[in-house]
Amino acid sequence: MEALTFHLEEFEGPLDVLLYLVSKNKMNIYDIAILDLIDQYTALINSLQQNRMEVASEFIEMAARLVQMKSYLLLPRSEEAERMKEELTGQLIEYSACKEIARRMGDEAAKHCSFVRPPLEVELDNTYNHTHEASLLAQAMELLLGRGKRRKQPTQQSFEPLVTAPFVSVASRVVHVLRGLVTGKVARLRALFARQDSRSQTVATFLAVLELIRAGRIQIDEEENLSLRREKNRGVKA
Amino acid sequence: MTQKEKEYKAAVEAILFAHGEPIAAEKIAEALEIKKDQVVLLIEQLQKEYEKVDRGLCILPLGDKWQMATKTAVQEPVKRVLDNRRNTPLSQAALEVLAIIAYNQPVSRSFVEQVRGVDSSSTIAKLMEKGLVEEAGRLDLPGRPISFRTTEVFLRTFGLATLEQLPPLHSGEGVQLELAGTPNEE
Amino acid sequence: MTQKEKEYKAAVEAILFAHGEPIAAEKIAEALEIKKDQVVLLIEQLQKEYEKVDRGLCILPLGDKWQMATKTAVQEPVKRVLDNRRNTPLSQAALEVLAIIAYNQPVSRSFVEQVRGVDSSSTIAKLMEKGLVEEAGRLDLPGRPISFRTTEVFLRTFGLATLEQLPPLHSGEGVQLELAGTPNEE
Repeated sequence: MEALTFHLEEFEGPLDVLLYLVSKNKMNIYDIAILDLIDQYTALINSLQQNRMEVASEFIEMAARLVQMKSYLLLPRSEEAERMKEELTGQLIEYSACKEIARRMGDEAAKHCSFVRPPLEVELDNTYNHTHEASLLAQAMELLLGRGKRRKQPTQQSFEPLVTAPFVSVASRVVHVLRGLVTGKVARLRALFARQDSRSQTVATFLAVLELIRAGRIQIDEEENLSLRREKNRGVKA
Repeated sequence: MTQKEKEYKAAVEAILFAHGEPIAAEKIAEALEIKKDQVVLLIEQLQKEYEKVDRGLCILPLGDKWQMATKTAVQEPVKRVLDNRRNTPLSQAALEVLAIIAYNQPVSRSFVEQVRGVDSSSTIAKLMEKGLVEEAGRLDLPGRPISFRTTEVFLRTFGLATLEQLPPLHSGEGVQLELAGTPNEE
Repeated sequence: MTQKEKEYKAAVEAILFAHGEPIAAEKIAEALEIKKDQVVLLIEQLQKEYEKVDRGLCILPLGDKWQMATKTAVQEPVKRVLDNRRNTPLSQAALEVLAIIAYNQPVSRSFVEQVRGVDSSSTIAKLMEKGLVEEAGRLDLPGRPISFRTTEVFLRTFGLATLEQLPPLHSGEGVQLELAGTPNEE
């Protein structure tokens, strides 16, 4: 490991470092030698820390995630390990696509260079000349404070821009979970998962449930019954 | 006119356009690495072309400098368009910022950004340009940040006689409670 | 071309110049009290004339708006005249965030961070400051996060007329492999 020539600042975060390792080892990004990758990454972070280098929390967080993944990977046939590997691979593929697009966009930007000018300065009155209901203000404020009429259920359409990403996003599963609960189609945790679901969907659904519980929007009891939480219970400690 | 001369002419036009403010021929000559006299010749050529009725621009001599501008013949429609700029209705972002300032004034920019969770400086700038918001001195807080408040135009826009007439927030006291602990509360 | 048409053409040119920022054909039509189609025709005529080598300007289509700008061909001399500070190229981080927003808009900050695996709030703030990205209302998601979208400045910066012209995401297999390139080898 060329620890001495390695500068984290040259990378855009832990995913960038992982991609670097993938390419340096000539791994196939669709079929990563995951244990090797984990070992190299954690060794790298360790060596940097031993040299008393400042390592941003994101890199350490990733190291922790990888160590956890490794512990699962060492178990025989761990579904959790498969899931984590799948998720990380998905992230890496997505991020590498992002990098490629960013690079191409940078090239385009370098080719196109035009200058514009600010609007002509004339003695002009820019004063706003519309009138509005004052209630608009109260509405805006209450929306901001998380109250008022915001409890309109999200629609599937509002998520389309999010779910065009190649992997199942947590956001889309948030809607799915909320929808299921509101329409009564889902009452138990198990009802959210099915064998035929793709791994990334399963992972996303699970994360969505965690996210919703953390945000206090849903609750789950010992019987695995899921329910929406009433408004009043929320925001008390806000 | 040679190809090279045409390119110089194009560059002179572009420089006059992009520079905006009056610019000396020397400065243009420097950028093009040609003689000042040649620049003046090119400008005069441009001026001649711009004289045609179907052109809307002109190049004004101002002392020993030059500036691209609109012809007086077209000033009416130009004014109408610029005047219409103020007619763009408030965006959702603008309404949010306005509401935060209205209900909490005087507030600093960072207070607004904390409530909204996003950089709001350009939105505040636009509201100031529209005369809906103004500076209200500095707050007695670390860094002495500039504070903002709403204006009379704001009151007029929302049909209010005084700030007391702002519609009460549903949650009443709850709101103040939630906002407590934010940096604006001295 | 009638005298009247010539005057309209001159006015359109002057308006594009004076407005500076991108402007919709409807706005110009309103100010001139003519049809939008006629405005578009006049703009296209101007565009054609501007194509000549001895002209330094162009009229860029940006989404459903138009903006007068300098031609790429004359960028070097213009750069030399203008203060070049604001023209620092975009950083790797900025490009990544832009790519994610461009292809998924409107998106929340947390979506961007999910893809990049790293905090991106300061990069987004910088992009907003440069006018490449703007707020696009709040998403109907828990927490109602603010969403972001690209602007006309974005289109201009990348030489695009519309978002549809963004390069396709998957230009063929194998791309991903090459691009896992290393920053230090560049």
